[in-house]
This record gives sequence, C-alpha cells and structure tokens, in this order.
Amino acid sequence: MKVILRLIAQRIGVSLITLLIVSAVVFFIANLLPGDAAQEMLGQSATPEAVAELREAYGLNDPPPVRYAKWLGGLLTGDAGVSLANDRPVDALIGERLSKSLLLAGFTAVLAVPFAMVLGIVSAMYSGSRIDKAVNIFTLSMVAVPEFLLATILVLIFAVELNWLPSLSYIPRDATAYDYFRAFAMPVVTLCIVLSAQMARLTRAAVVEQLSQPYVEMALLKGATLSRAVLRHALPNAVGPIVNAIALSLSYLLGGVVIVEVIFNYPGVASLMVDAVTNRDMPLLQACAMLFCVGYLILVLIADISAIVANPKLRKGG
Amino acid sequence: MRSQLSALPVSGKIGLSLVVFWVVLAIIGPFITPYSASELVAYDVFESFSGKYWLGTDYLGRDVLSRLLDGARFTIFIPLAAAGLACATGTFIALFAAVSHRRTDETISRFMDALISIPSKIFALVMIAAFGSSVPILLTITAISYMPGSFRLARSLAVNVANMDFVTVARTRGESRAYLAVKEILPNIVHPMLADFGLRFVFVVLLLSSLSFLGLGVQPPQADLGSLVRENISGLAEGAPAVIIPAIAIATITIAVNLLIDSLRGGATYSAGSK
Amino acid sequence: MKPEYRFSDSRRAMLKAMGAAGLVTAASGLMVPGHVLAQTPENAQTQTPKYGGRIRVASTSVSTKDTLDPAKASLSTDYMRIYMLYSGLTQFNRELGADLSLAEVLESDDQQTWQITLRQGVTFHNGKSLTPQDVVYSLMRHKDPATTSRVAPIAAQFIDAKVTGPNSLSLTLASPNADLPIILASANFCVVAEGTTDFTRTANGTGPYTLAEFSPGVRTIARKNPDFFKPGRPYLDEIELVGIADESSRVNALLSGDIQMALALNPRSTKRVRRSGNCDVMQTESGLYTNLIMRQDVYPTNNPDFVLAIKYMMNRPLIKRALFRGYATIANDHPVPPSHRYYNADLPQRPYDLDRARYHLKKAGMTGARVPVFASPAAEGSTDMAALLQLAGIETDLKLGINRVPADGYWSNHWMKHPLGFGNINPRASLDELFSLFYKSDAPWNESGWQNPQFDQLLLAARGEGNEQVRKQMYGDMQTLIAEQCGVSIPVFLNIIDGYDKRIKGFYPIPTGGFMGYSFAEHVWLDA
Amino acid sequence: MTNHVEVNQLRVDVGPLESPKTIVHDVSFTLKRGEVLALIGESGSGKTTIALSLLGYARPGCRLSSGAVNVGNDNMLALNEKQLADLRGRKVAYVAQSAAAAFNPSRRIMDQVIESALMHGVLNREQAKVKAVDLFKQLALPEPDTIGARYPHEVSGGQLQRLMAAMALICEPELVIFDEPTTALDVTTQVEVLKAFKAAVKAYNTTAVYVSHDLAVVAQMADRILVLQHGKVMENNVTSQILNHAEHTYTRQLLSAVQDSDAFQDNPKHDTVLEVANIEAGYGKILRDGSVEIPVLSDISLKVRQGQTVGIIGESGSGKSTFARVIAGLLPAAKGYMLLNGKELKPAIDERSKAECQHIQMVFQNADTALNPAHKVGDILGRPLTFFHGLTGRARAERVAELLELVKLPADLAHRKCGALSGGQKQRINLARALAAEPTVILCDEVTSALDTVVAAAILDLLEELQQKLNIAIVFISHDISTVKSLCDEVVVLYKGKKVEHASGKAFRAGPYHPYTELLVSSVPTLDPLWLDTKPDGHEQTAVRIAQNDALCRFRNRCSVSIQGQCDSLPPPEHKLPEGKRILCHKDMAL
Repeated sequence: MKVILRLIAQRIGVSLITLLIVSAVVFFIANLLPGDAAQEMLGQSATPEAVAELREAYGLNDPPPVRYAKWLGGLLTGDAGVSLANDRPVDALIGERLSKSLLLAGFTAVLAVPFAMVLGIVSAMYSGSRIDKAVNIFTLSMVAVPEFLLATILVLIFAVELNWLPSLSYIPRDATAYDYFRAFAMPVVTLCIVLSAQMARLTRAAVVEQLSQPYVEMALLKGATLSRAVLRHALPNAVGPIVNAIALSLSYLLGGVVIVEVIFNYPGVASLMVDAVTNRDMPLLQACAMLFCVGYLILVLIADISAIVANPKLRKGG
Repeated sequence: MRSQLSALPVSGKIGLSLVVFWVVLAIIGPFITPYSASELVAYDVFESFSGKYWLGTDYLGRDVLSRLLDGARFTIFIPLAAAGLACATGTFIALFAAVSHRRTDETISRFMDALISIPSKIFALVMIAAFGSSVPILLTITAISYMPGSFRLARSLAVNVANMDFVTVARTRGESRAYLAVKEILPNIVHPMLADFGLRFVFVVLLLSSLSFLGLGVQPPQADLGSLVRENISGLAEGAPAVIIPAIAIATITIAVNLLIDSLRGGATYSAGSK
Repeated sequence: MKPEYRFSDSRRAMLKAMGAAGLVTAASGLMVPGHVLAQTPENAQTQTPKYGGRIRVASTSVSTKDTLDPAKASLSTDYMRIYMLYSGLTQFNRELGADLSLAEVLESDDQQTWQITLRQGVTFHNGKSLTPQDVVYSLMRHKDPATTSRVAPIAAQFIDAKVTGPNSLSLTLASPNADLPIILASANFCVVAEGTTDFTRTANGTGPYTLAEFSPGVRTIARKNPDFFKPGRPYLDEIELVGIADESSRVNALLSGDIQMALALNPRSTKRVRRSGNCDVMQTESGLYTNLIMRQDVYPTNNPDFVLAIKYMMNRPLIKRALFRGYATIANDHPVPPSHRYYNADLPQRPYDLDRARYHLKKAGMTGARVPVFASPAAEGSTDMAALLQLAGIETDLKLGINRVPADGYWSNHWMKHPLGFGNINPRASLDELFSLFYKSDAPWNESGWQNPQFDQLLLAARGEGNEQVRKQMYGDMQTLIAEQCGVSIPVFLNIIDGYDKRIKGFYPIPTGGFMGYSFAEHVWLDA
Repeated sequence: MTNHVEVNQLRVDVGPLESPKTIVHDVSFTLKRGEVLALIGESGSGKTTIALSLLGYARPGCRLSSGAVNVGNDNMLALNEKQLADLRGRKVAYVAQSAAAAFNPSRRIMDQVIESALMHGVLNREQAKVKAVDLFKQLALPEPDTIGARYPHEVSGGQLQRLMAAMALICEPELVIFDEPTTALDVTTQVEVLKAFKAAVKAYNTTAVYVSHDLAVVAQMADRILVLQHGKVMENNVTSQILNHAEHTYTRQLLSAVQDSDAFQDNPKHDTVLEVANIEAGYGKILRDGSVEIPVLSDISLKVRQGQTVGIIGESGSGKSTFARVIAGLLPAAKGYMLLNGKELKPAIDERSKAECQHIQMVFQNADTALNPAHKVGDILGRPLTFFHGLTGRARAERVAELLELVKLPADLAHRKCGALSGGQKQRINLARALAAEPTVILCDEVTSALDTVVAAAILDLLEELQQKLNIAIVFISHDISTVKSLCDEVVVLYKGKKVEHASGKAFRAGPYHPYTELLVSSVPTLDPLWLDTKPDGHEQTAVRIAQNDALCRFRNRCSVSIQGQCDSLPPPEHKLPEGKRILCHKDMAL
C-alpha cells in the first residue's frame, strides 16, 4: 500500500511536467495553423476592421508566448477559459461531452477487455496449435479493416436493412437500459473490433513468455492441468505487461474515436477537439489536449499500480 | 537466405509471397494500368466486374483496376517508409536514453508520453491544415505519431540488455556510450523491433485510410487504397467492387506483413525481451 | 465548411409586377398584407394538414459554432434553427419573391426611404409583444462591430431607422435599393427583442417554435409555439434539429428512420433513397455554383486568352453527368441560372472545344506550361472538376497540377489567394446583391479581381431603373460581360437535393436553399 | 522384492518427426522401493531428460519415442495427459534444480506447497496445512509455522530448496525426483539441505532419483549410481563399486576431478602490480564521513603480484563479487585507494585511462550472459584487439586465431556465433577475450561455478597454464574452497564484507583456520559415503543485516566456538601466524 501511495505521489509530480510539455507542444503546432479564431468567426464577412476588433476582443494580438502564459495562468487558477467559438466556459462544454465519451469508452472497455483477454489466453494456452493460428488470423483481419468501413457496413446491415438498431447513437432523455443498448451496440462493437486485436495479441505474447518459466513446468509436474497452470500460475505473473497493453489500447478511446463519433453522430470529446481545430478555438483545443493527456497518464498509472498489486516483490517495495 | 526461406513456416511463406506480390504490384502497377487512373471511362458508376472493366467502375465511372494499380504504391510505400522511420528513430532515441543518465532518460520519456497522448488523427488534422497534404507531410505525420510507441518498446528492451554482463564487460573495457548502444545493445533488440515494425506498418495503413475519411489523404487524382474505399463508400450499399476490392487489398497487405513478421519472430532464437 | 453556409444568406426576391401573390410593383412600393403561400405543396395536393408529431431533421453542419444569434448565423443548421425560433419582417416564397411576415406594410416611393408597419398582436416567446423598437434594434445592431454580424457589409447601407408610431418605423438607405424586401427576408435579419445581447442559452423570438434544448455541436430541440402569429401554424409538436456532417451517415440515418428529413444529399444517393420506398428526394434548382477562379492580377491567369482557353476546356456535360449525375444545370460562365427571369438567353452557350482551347493557349504562349490549381472539399465537386480539367489539360498540352487542400481553413487561406483555384457561391435572390458582392470592381469578394468600369456603371444604373425591360436588358449585358471577360468559369449550377420521409408533407422548393431555403419549420406537417 | 521403478529401452528424440535427433539412447535401469538412484553426468548427458520421463513428461520439443517407464504398475508412456496429471505430484514428485525459479513468485509459499495435495484431493486445506508445517519442521526450516505465509523472494535459496522438497513430499509420493537440487547453493547450505533430504526420504521410505554432476554429493545420497554420457549409460552400479572400482574412463575423470590435486608448485615471488588498501565500498548514498549507506565491503587490503593468483573466498553475500566490481571500477570505492603498477588507480571506470582499463580485465561467472549472443566469436575477441591495440584486418584475424589456439579452441570457431557453443567453450572464449587485451591483472569471478566438474577442472588447468605462459596476475574469486586451495598463491577469506583470514597459499593449505574457514573446509563433501552422517548440525548462513561500522566479529552468531563476553563485546584481534598468515578471531590460534 505504502509503495502505491508513494508511486501515485511521485507520478502526479511527473504528470504535471508531461502535461506542461503537451500544452506547449499543442500550443506550438496550433500556432502553425493558418488563420485564427477571429477570421474563422467572421468567415467571409471578415472585413479587416472587424477582424482587428475581434482579435482585440479575443486577445489574439498578444504575441504567442504571452497568450500561452495567460492561458497557463488561468488554468493554474482553475479557469480553463471561455470558448472563442461560442462564449461558453470551456469546462462546461467539455463536461457535457466528456460524460458521453466516458460512457462510450466504458461500455467498449467492459466488452473489449475480457474478449481480448480470452482470445489472447486461449491462443497462448494452445500456442502453435490450429486454434492459435485461427485466432491469429482472426485478430489480424480485425485490425485490417478500416474502422469507417466497418462502421458503415454495420450500419447498412443492422440499421438500414434489418432496422434492428438506430444508425445514430442518440440517447433519448429518460432512456431505459434497452435504449442505451440500442444506442451503443454498433459504436461499441466497432471500437471493440478495432481495439481487441491489439490487446489479444499482446496478452498472448505476455502469457506465452510466462509459460516458458520453470514454475509453470513445476505446476504441471505437480499434476496441475494445463488450464490450471495457465490461469492460476502463468496469468498472475503476466498481469504487468497485459494491463500495460490494455492501458495503451484504451487511451485510444478518448481521442482516437473521431471517426466513430462522426459516423454515428455521437457527440464526444474527440469531435469536440476537431471542432476546436477548425474554429481555431485555442482554449478549447488546449483543454481537450490536456484532457486526453490526463486520461492517458491515469490509464498508465492504473496499469503500473495493478502491476504492483499483482507482484508481491514490487508490493513490498523490494 | 535460401535456407532461411525454406525455414519459414507455411504462414510465413504465404505472408512473404503476398508481400512480394504487393510490393511488385506497387512498383509496376502505374505502368500496367489498362486505362488512365483518373480518366472517366464509363458512364455507369459502380459497375460490377466485367470483361471491359475487370474490377468494375468507381463513383465517377473510372476504372477501379487502374485506380487500384495506381494507388497501391501509396498504401505500400508511405507506410513502409513511415513505419521504418518511426521504428528507427524510436529505437535510436531509446538506445540513447538507455545508456544516458537517469535524468536525460526521464526527460525523453516524459516528452514521448506527451507525444503519445496527442490523438494521432487530430495531430494529422492540425499538421495538414498547417502544411497542406503532401506525401512528405503525410510521411512525417505518421512517423511522428507512431515513433513514441516504438520508443517505449525499444527502451524497455534496451534497458534489459543494458544490464547484461556482456555490456558490463564492454564498459569495463572503457567503451564509449555510442559503442555500447549501437554495437552491444542494438543487435539484441533488432528482432522484437522488427515485429514492432510490422504492427506499426498496419497502424500507418489504417491511419492513412482514417485520414482519407477525414479528407486528408494523398493528393487527387491519385488515391491510396484507403481513399479508394472512402470515395466509393456510397457504393457499399449495392456492394460495388469499387469499395470492396480496395478494402480486401488493404486487408491482405496488412495481414501478409504480420504473418511474415510473426514467422520471423518465431524464428528469432534470442530475444532480450524474454530475458 | 462550405461558403453556402458562410455567406450572408439574404436572398433576392423578384418583385414581380402582378406576382403570383398579386403584389404591387416595387416602383409604387406598396405591398398588400402578404397572405401565406404553400397551401398546396406539390407533395401534398389535396390533403389537409394534420397536427402533432415530432420529427428529427438533419442538416449538414455540426459545430460548437452553432448559435442562437440571427446575426451570427452562418451554417445551414443555424439558418434552420433561426427560422424555427425567429421570424423576419418578410419571408421568401417559391417564386423567389418576398411575402410580408412580421411587417404588415413595407413601402417606399424612392426605394431609399422605406416605411414599415408591423403586424398587430405579435408576441415574443417570453410573452413580450413586438414593438417598432425591437425592429429598429434588430436592424441596427448589425452595424455594431461587437455583434460580429455576418451581414455587416449589407447592413452598412442602413443609414438610419427610427420609430414613427406605436407600431410603425422608417428605414433609410444610403442609396435606392429595390431589393430591400428580399434582403430583409434573410435569416440574419430576423427580429430579436430590443436590448438582447446574450444568445448563449436562450432564444427569445417570434418564430413558430420555442427553444426547448440547445447544445452547440449536438442538437437543438424546439417545441410548438402556441401563440405563433400565423393562424393554424405550426403543425408539429416538436422538432429536433441535428447536424450530420458525413453524407453517407445522413442517408443511412434517413433510410433507417432515425431522421425524417436530411438536407443536401449526394446525387449518387438518390437511387438508394428512391429505392427504399418510404423515403424520397426533393430537388431544388438553385443558383448555387462551384466556379474556377482565374485571378486577373497575376500571371498567367491575367492573360485573357488563357482565361478563354480554360473556359473552353470545361466539359460541362461531363461534369453535369459524371460529377452530379445530372442533378445540375449547364451554366454559361456567368452566375445567372436559366430559371432566372433576367437570364440572357441570347448569349450562345460556350461549348467544350479543345481546338479553340489549344488556339487560345498558343496565343497566350502557355502551351506546355505547368500551372497549379487549388481545389478543396470545401468547394463542392471542385476536386473532381479539377481532375476533369487536368484531363482536358493533357489533351491541350497544359499541365495542371492539382493541390487538394483540406476544407479546414480553405476560405480564409486559399480562396481567391491563388492564380487558379475554386470557389463556391450560394444562390443570391438579388442579382444586384450577387453582382455587387462578387463582380463589381470594388466588390468585397471580387473573386478574380476583375476590373470592368462598364460593368460597374451598368450595375449602378440597374439599381435605380424602374422599367423591367430595360433592367432585364442591363442585367443581360452584364451577364455577357462576365461570360466573355471575367476571370471566373462557371460550368454548372448545382441542384440541391433533400431527402425526406414520405410522411412529411407541406413543403415545396424555394431556390435559396435546401428545405425551402431552410424555412421548412412553419410549413411541414407529419402525415401519420 | 520386485522392482518399484523399471525403465526399459527408453529413447528420447528432439527435432522434427521426419529427421529426429536422439538425445537418450535406449536407457534401461531398475529401482527397488526405497532405493535412491543417482543419475550423474555432465550437462547434455540426458540425465534430466531421463528423470523427467519418470513423470511421463518431456520438455517442449522432446519426444519420449520408445521404450517403457514403469512406476509401480503404471507405464508412464502409455498414459494420457489426464491420467498423468492424476499421478504427478501424488505418486511421483519432482524437486527442480533452481527453487528460486520453480516457485511462482506471485503466490504465497504455503499455497504452492499444499497445491498438489488439494488438486489430488489427498487432503483438505486444513489437513494439508498441518502436514506442511510438519514437513517444514522435519526439513529443519526456521519458523515452520509462519514461513508458509511468505512469498518465495522472502526466503533464502537453501530454505526454498527445502520448501520445494516439502512441496514434493506433501502427498507422500512413492517416487521423488531431485534434479540437481543443491547445485545453486553454498557449500555450508548444501550440507544442511542434503541432510534434510536424506532424512525425509528415509522417513517416508520413498524411492528417489537424484540427478547431479557432483560425484561427492551423490556419494552421500545414493544407493546406486548410474553414469551417463551423451545419452548413453556408461556404468550402473552400487555406489561403493563406482567410487572404488570405477570401470569406465569417464567415471574416473569424474572421480579425479573431485579429489583435490595438491600438486601445487609455488610461483616465484614478483613485484606488486595491483595494490588495494583499506577499501570500503557499498550501495546507497555517501554519508558525511565518506562511508556508504549500505556498506558491502569494509577495510579490505591486499597486494597482487605479477604471475601470481590471489584467491578471494566466501559464501554468497560475502561481498567477493563486489570486490571484483570495485577493482574493475564498476562500483567506485567510497574509501581507500588502489595502485596499479605503483600509480594511483582512480576508483571509477569513467575516470580511468584506456591503458588502465586495458591492464585490468574481468572474466564473468556466467559465459552465457557475458558473451554477446549477436556477435561472432571473431568479433568478440577482435574488439579488444582493435580497441586497445588498433589491430584490424589480417593482423586482427591472425591474433584472434592465436587466442583461440591459446585457449585450445579450433580457429574456425571465429566465424560462429557463440549461441551454439557449449558452456566450456564459451568460458574459454570469455577467458580469451580478457587475454586479448594483454592485461596485467585478470579478475576471475566464479569462472567455474556454472560448469560441470570435469569441464571446470579443464578450465582451471588452462588458467594455470596460461598464467605460467603469460605471467599475468589473477584475482580468483570463488566459493569453492578446494579449488582455491589447489590454485592460489595467496588466499583471502571474506565474511559479510570483512576479511577474516589472509594467508599465503602454502600456509592456507596447512591451517589452522579461522572458525569460518574451518566451516567452509569441513562443508565440502568428500567421496566418503558416510561423510554427511558424521557432520555436526546447523551452521547455515542466516541473513543478518550488517549494522553500521560494527567492528565486532560478524561470524559470531554462527560460530561454534564463540566466546561469551568477548566475541559479542570486543572487535576480534588479529593473530599473526608463521608465513604471514593473519586471522581475526578471539580464539587462541597458538594451538
């Protein structure tokens, strides 16, 4: 326990540095973008004067470093700023979307992780066998299909032809569990297919590596069945790398799901960030970047913690 | 070489032959197109297979086969180059980190974390909006977005190897850091990095097709296979070959590369990762 | 992001002598209280409208830029939203004319000072009743930079507006403009309550629907406004307005019944929609066009022969057929669609003629030259047009290199900034507005930087000209000038294709945009 | 009485079915109930493979192709996986070579010990735990009631090995297989473990198969010995016969390798090449007084003379390997100084000149990890040549050939990668690489401990020969006292980082000894089968954290002769004995 607390403590410190880097990087590349919020706002009705006025209003006339400093200062005082595109506070804007994104991510994770692990473990247990090869081909073909194609096919089949599921993921107010199921079925399946393959393959690798360890042979020689040797002996020691792989894959679920959000018209944070880019809405863009980074760091942290919990040596802080 | 070939398992041989097939096609493709890839040859769009247009026609009535032959090279060579670049840079930075002092190592790792956490699609969106979409830019973007991943792997491997006696021996000899990294460590992490390269390749292929979905792909009238799928997606309902064939092409390429890499990895007797 | 949504959407309406609505000519300037049209839309011949029901409507744009402020409205979704929640002094009709809406009388003797009398007993959603002050405020706020109005350039001609009575006001223009009624019909000029400055969450209009929910970039839900000033309107209980950027998703949503109306479909999708049985498409022939811009202030595009060559290299039939599957109207390198009553029919159609193209290229000394052309998804069909032009170039030995740049930032960073590039211009109801915005020498968006004094004189003259025949003649000549000399090539006009569930009744095309120029809300009803 | 175990014409193959390579050739032997059979042979002789076949188990890639393996009335080769699983652990149990690796690091010891009992439903959890604790007691494990609650990494190697035995015995199997169970242990620990095993086997009248390469150990355990080479049976006979009337040449080699060759000739004295004075080194941060947080070595001094061998001896944890690292500069000393050829030698490698690096070369214990598997032998040997002497091309190739010849390896090895080589060959290359630098001092860290007896003996001979030829100084670090005895001109005995004894080779061979040295010497098994039974009990090393600069004798709580009120209160005095022998102890050394 002590170890974990210490880890968390030092991680938070490190994470702050990472976040700083991210914000700087994002701010830098976003400044490469042609045009600015003022122009985007006024579009073609942008007379030079009008643009100038708006720039002043947005404080876009300050040199970039100053703007960055201001933004950072604001953030430190807990103020993420106001969206330039629509004068709402950024945190409110993100808040609405984040809950939705987390919901989608959550459902996907719940489905994808066990699925992937089962695939990985099974193919590890029978590594080299037909099953293994079959799973291998299966997982490969799963990654090999562009997700937008996958999603469209699903829509065509289940929404357009069979009319079982809605083609858009809207959650009606006062939605029942069934509504949720209908709304999420297709996006979740799409994402699962995209993610599972990677996790399954890494799970397999991790377990196979453990299977070559003497203690697994020992378990077999104690009369343990193969499945017992794998599940009770090998798996606990493979947890480290597995959770790491899972963490990396899941980090995709926040920022990576633009396409799914577009196709199913699901209002998540990814498309919000795209919006922020097109509107040159720096405060929003920055906030999103921060968000994704935090999400990533948290996932990695969780991974490391569970690795520690799984490994008594690390647990004791040895 | 020959012996290595025969040593490959069946899956490996299949993979190899497919890879070779595609690479060859990518090279000679543009020269053997039955029609000009950008010419509107047919009035009917989304035609199915026919003697005239073997793979049918696309949404503008262009010959799909010609488009395919012409587009393959983008889906082969950009990812090859990008994945190669990503793995190479990732590996070398990782080696550098592994043999440097803890502080340097830390800083690099933090920076990489930062890079990883920026969604690649959005990164691409920004970069292309800023610099326009050209093959070099696409290459750079994809390479940058997948480099940190390779770095993570390479570093963990390198750190393992760095603690092994033969590296210590070299250190007691007073060898330079560069020598330790390149001559002693690198050869022992090459195999797992190769496997990694295969995965990166797939990722880049898919990222490219995702980009084409967002309208950020290669410049028309050229189109990588992903763009072909995307621009003909409306033909999916009537099951037009224009959308199905490129999709299958992408699938075979990615699967082939991985089958090959997997079988190579299987052949690799020594992996520092497992020590 | 398509300019079709970015441009001020004020439309030109023909002030027809004895127009279908029996209006008095604009010369006499008097308009009788406009009675509402669309009693008999073609897709609902004899049926009497039913009440109730809720529908979901999908537009093409979804962005955090969504706004409730008429002045800021810039995307199709915005226009629909605004027309749901607000109403203007006038509104468009199917003949591209303007009927009166909030205004009861809108008259002028000199087309410069207009007298406006408001309809009685109109109330805002919050119960406040409509006053001239509200209108004055709504008109003049566009001139305030803080409003960041999309129609500021147009509003610039409002010199002064003052209240002249309990429910009347007068509006003075900088110069005569017979098209004011049409200009006022645009969404941006809808009337808001006096003093309203915060539009982030609430919309207090006089429109047929009241705001129930608004989340930018997600959706807008509007409920029936029981106190709507038009008797018996509206019909639906609730409209949910969403944006679906991806066309194929939009079609799929329509076909799977998740939405009942889908704006702006791809011509390639019409077959599927029709085949489905329960859905259909409506075509709106409009003045919307995607054009090739040849800057007149830089080499080589400033060479008139080069310009002509390019115009001859435009394979219009092929573009109409292949790119738009026939859902387009062949254009003649000027922005006036054949359907327009000022259309110059005597002007011979420019053919696809590579020999003449070669001749002019040779004359321009451009044979074998290499020129980059900028296209973008932002300008509908431009990339494919460029591809076709490139092919023609191969024939005529002109090497055109296509630069496809992302839609993002196209309008601020590429449009009009390259010697050879594409633009995409929305239907303008008023030829005067269209010409003054895009072709006058000092036009704010003189795409090709075309300087032609003769054209400018004609334009000014036409503005004050009362006589229809003379006016038509003048506009005819202007079209000729553009077609012959201007540095833009306009191959075709794009038809707007909307998909809808067959149970949706009561609407008809208005050439200014999809779904009745986005103003469907108060007209449609659900036959279920 | 019928045979309990019968192995008949057993053949084991590896590789593809079509072109198999046979690693065990038609081996047959029998065992009566309660007998202990030893399988002895060098690695690759197939002894482990045969042992595993008694569980009907073949390592991945291997196949039990033909023959019969009967345990009781089951033919292990005829049973299917399920039936085998039922027998394994219950009827036939296995004790693996490295307990550290064979215990699952992430599960508590008790769970693993009783697992087979539960799996086979022999006992319920409660009974099993009670039984386990009994076994712990029998096997003389400390804190038998609580040790089960620990994790494998929390107990010492010797204890793990015995816990492994408990794990094997929990179901009271008819047959137990010990696979080199003590190879990884210190001599002093080995004694204890062997005792425990012997007692346990007797107690349960278990039939046992004991796999080892160490004849002396086997002599203590086995009733019969079966000598293997290249998968063939060389000799199979009762222990006494093998020890006294060995017929087969290979058996004789084994025997001769054990008897320590006292044929030692003093090297002529030379001038000092390396001097180490009052070294203190360790880990953690440096404290104000210059000492380190966790000291490993304190106040070590010695001189290394040209052409001579200095032996450093001690158990694991004595800090002997650390000492090598200090000299090599890998772990900079915190205190003290070093002189190389009279000139000061900087503590840290980074501060040392190329020449200084060249003069001190290190030979690592484990050649498998010390040679880069990705490099060709030629490159491994060539690099120092290029690095130190700028040799390239032909010159370099020729020198490499010379070096290979020097270590008695065929020249064509230069083009092979070292992965395929045998342990002995690797160790020779490992040595040759050090020589390539033409150093003045070689640090040999446990160079033989990973090798089979015979091979090890050969390496040692080579080492001596080379020293004669090249006249280099060797620091020979080892836990094997007999080797040190036979090899070294000077011996330093370390205990927990402190020097307890320092003597010339001659004086060392003569004794008397420090009690600790005494213990080490007496712990080395001899070929006398009765040796083990006559050993007094319990001086196994217990992990005691060294208190800061504690000057008292660190061996006192293990010492059989420690004197109350002296050893635990005063620092041990230094006895100077004839021939410059020095011992730090309170015991009166005069007698």
